[in-house]
Amino acid sequence: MTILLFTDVCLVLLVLTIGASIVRARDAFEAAIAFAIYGLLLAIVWVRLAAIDVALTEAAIGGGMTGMLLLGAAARLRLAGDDHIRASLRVRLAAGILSALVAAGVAGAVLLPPEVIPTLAPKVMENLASSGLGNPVAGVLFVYRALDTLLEKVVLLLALLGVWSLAPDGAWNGRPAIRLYARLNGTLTFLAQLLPPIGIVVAIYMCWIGAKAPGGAFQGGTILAAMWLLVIVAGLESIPSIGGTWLRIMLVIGPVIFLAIGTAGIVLANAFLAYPAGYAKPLIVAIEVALTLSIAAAPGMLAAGPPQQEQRQ
Amino acid sequence: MPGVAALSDAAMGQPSLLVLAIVLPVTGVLLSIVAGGRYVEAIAFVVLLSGLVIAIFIFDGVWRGGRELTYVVGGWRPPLGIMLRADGLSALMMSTMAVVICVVGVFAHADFNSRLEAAETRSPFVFWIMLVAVSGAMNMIFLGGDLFTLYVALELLTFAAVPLVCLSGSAETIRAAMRYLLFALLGSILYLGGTALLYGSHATMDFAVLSQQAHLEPATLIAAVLMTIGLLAKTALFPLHLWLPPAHAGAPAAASAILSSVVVKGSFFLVVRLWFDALPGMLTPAGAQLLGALGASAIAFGSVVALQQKRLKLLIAYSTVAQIGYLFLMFPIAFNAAATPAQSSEALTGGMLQAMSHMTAKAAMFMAAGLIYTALGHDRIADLGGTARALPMTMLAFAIGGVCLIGLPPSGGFLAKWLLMRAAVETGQWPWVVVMLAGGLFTSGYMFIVLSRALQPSGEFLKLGAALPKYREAAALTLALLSLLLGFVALGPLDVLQVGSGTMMAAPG
Amino acid sequence: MNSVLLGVASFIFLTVALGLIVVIRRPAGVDRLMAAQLLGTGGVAVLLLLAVGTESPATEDVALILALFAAFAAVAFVRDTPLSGNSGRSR
Amino acid sequence: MNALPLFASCAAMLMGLGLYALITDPEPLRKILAFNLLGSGVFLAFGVISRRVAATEFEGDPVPQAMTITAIVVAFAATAMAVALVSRLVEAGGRATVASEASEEPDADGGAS
Amino acid sequence: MRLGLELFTFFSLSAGALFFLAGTIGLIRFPDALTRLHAITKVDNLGLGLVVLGLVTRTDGAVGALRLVTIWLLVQLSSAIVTQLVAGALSQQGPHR
Repeated sequence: MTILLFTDVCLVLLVLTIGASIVRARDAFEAAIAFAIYGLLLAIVWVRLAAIDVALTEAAIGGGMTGMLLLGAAARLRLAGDDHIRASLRVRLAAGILSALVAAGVAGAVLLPPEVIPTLAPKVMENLASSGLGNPVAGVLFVYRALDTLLEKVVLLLALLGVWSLAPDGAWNGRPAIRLYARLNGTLTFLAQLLPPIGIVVAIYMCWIGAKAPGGAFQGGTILAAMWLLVIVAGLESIPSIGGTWLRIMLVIGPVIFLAIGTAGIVLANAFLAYPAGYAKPLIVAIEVALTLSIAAAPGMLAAGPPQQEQRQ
Repeated sequence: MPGVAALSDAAMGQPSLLVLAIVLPVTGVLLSIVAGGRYVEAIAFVVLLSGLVIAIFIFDGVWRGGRELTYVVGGWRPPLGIMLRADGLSALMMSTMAVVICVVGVFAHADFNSRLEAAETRSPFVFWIMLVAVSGAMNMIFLGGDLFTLYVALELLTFAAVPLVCLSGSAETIRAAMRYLLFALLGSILYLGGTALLYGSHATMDFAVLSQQAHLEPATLIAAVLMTIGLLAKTALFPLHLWLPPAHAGAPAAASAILSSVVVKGSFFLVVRLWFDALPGMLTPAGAQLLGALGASAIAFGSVVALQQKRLKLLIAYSTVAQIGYLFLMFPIAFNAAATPAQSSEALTGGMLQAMSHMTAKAAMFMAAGLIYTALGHDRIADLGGTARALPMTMLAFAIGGVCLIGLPPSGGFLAKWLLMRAAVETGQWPWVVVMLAGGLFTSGYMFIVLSRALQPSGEFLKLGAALPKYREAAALTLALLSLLLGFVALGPLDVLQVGSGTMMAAPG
Repeated sequence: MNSVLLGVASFIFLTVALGLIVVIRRPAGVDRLMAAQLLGTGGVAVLLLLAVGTESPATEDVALILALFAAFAAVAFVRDTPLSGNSGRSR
Repeated sequence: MNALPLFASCAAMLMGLGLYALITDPEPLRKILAFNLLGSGVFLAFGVISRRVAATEFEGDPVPQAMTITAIVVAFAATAMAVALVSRLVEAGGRATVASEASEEPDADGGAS
Repeated sequence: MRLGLELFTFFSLSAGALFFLAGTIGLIRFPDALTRLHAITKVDNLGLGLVVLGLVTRTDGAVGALRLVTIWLLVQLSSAIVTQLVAGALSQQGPHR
């Protein structure tokens, strides 16, 4: 087991090195590639912290989607030309001191735990059986703290509206100007034909297993979103217009069903976001399925950007 | 439909009103996205009006019931679950916010009329949805009793507010929005960091549980400091105010009114909740003095810069920077070692009243400035001559708003400052009195500049670019009058603030 | 036997880490992309070994997602690499 | 054989690194990257706090894990919105810096402008 | 039989680890981008294949084994595509260091 400790030391050093290389990269594009690597590394860190649910989310969102988003933006920015200006020494010095203070404070607070470690884990486990779920993280997300999860979906939608709101006035209801793979060669097309079916299977698996083991709507939905983007980038499908009825319905279906079941809980289970006894698991699975669809649509559209005037194909 | 539900529920007098105050705006947002542009305004009006009704019922319940309303979400009590809580603070703030947002909605009708268009258009669609989202996020902030839920609510508020900043789409406003977003993100991530540390020490996110468990120890203190810095960045307290003036001055008038009056109060409210309710007695006098000193600097800086502004909207935005400073003067007064619980509570009351007065007055002033801009086609202060004659109602609204900001009786601003000053004098903290008086002088200064210009006769006949619908002027005037009349809440509803604020009295200082 | 698995996992991780640290210092974007690819393959191997070695089958799912997303950085990269004009990036 | 203090320091250092870059780097896109670094530090702090429970009978505390998942999704949404703003800023012409006038650069302690 | 399986696993994993080492050395030492690309995609994939082969004996039942092989195939696929795409991008970009 000491060998794992040694590996952990190396893992942490590597994370810090890559993190520093993001900050020190010469231009934003290199920094963005380094960030994609960083996201993958973090997934391994989360595995080492025994937080598999988070590792899955980090691998899909941090490594996959955010990396893609930032790479695209960095490339656009590079085309526009960017000159790296640096902050003055005074600013850097003050920022350094401030950051060091924050880091030291957080380190102090996390490194010196109370004698008795406070935790809600026993309470979560105690009550988990009544919901029929086997995955405690899903229990927290959909039973005890379902309000957070519901609101977070609305946050996602508002961010999407915020992105859309950056469209030029005439382009509302147009299609997002996602950058396509410009060269016509069969390689990417091949990938875009082969990978999505596998991805869909994996996504369904993630969504299905989420109730009893690590996984769930977030991870499944993000995989679907990535597959969708792949197909679009390869030019096999065109991206829907932001005014499309189906797209709008897809976007809200998850939160709507979540909200509907939650509101029904007021009548059926005496509290908002409570589930009637015995029906918790099927209801949560229904919510997860609907959320998977919405999550597939929202991050995909978020990554695609605001609609554009000329509809580039 | 939602309105009907609201009424029937309210009739039952259930605490499920608290849930409704959050569910309704969320439903509104979801429905608007599907229903599309033509219906968003109608949906927004239904939601905002029902929100007002709900807020009034909650206020009524808290005031007359004399105890806080609580709702356990999902039937899981804290620390495992989430509890919604409406005490005096939240009831009063919620009602004020609901009134302001409804009136601003009426005002915005002319700018963002969605029903006329055949197809969905960008700015009405975004504006109305974001307005509803702001009301939902603020309700969540007022009612939330859980630090992490409040983090999500803060993000909800940020993502609703940023698009409002750059609604016009010009490069300048997009830059302002970018800057705002970066500050807001920094703020929320620091807040989240503090939340993590607090969970690490206490395994709960609930205010009530925390207030019983937390005691002065390093991890809790570091957490609270991180959260406070984050919230201050979102509230734009000096020196973290840099994002505010361009963002608030560049937005459309209705959006400016919401951003300046309502949105900054969200994070401010959380600062109050954190130190008064979640971690009572943990703000050391030195820390409180620091917050007060930042507030005083904000008053000085904001006022001085406001005096130099050439454009009306920027002047109002810098005045917001200064007025935010006032909000933080209550901390040193309330958390003074010499303060009795009654005096602390008086300072808290003064501070919250200041927040409410600023909410109404600043919304009125931004709406008035927007009307002036619409009518004249510019908002250069130097060329305002003749405006008072051409737009008497608008200028009156602006002036009354200014009266409230200066703190002349009988305005809410007067009562707020009077309460704060009395508490300061009683606890022997003269410097804060001087700061408040000096701030009032500064405020009179920039109000005088604007009003004297507006009252001057113009050289030639003032040509109005557009005729102003009367209801828009009336909207601005309504909020201005409300800010003026807020001083009368001392006669009654103000003691609602005592409801549920018992925890903070446990150990002041 | 499990310690053998964990030992191999550590070894592979170290070689990958070594490669990453060297490659990340190189200026060309392509090299960074290769670092991503290296971590993709090596990371999957490490995660699979950890999954079996620590008897936590869910870790295999992380490897699965990593494998699924391994190609995405590359797709984004070739899509976004400005090819025409100056290729200053490669020096 | 406890590697937890290691990850705790890592979380703190990432927060420091991200905060430093967020304040000092003038390019908005790199500020966004820095924000993500800072965020990952905060998330890891959650992870360490969750993992501290391993001393007892549990693998980890699910509550911080669930909150981290929520926060990761929110951070992604924030990143997407910020990226869209930067791209629009570049399109709308002009340099992609956040400062409106070069002279008006904020002071050191001015935070993230 | 058991010992034989364990030995098989041991050698398979060791060989896999060595291939990873070889891939990394290639990535570090090879002079130009295209050959480096060779090193990491081909050699590392072989290494992963050997690791998977070694692990297959340790999983319970066919489903676990199938999952491992699927993951390996997935990495194979993406490696092949990445090689193609990057090589294409490089060749359009002209000679490299």
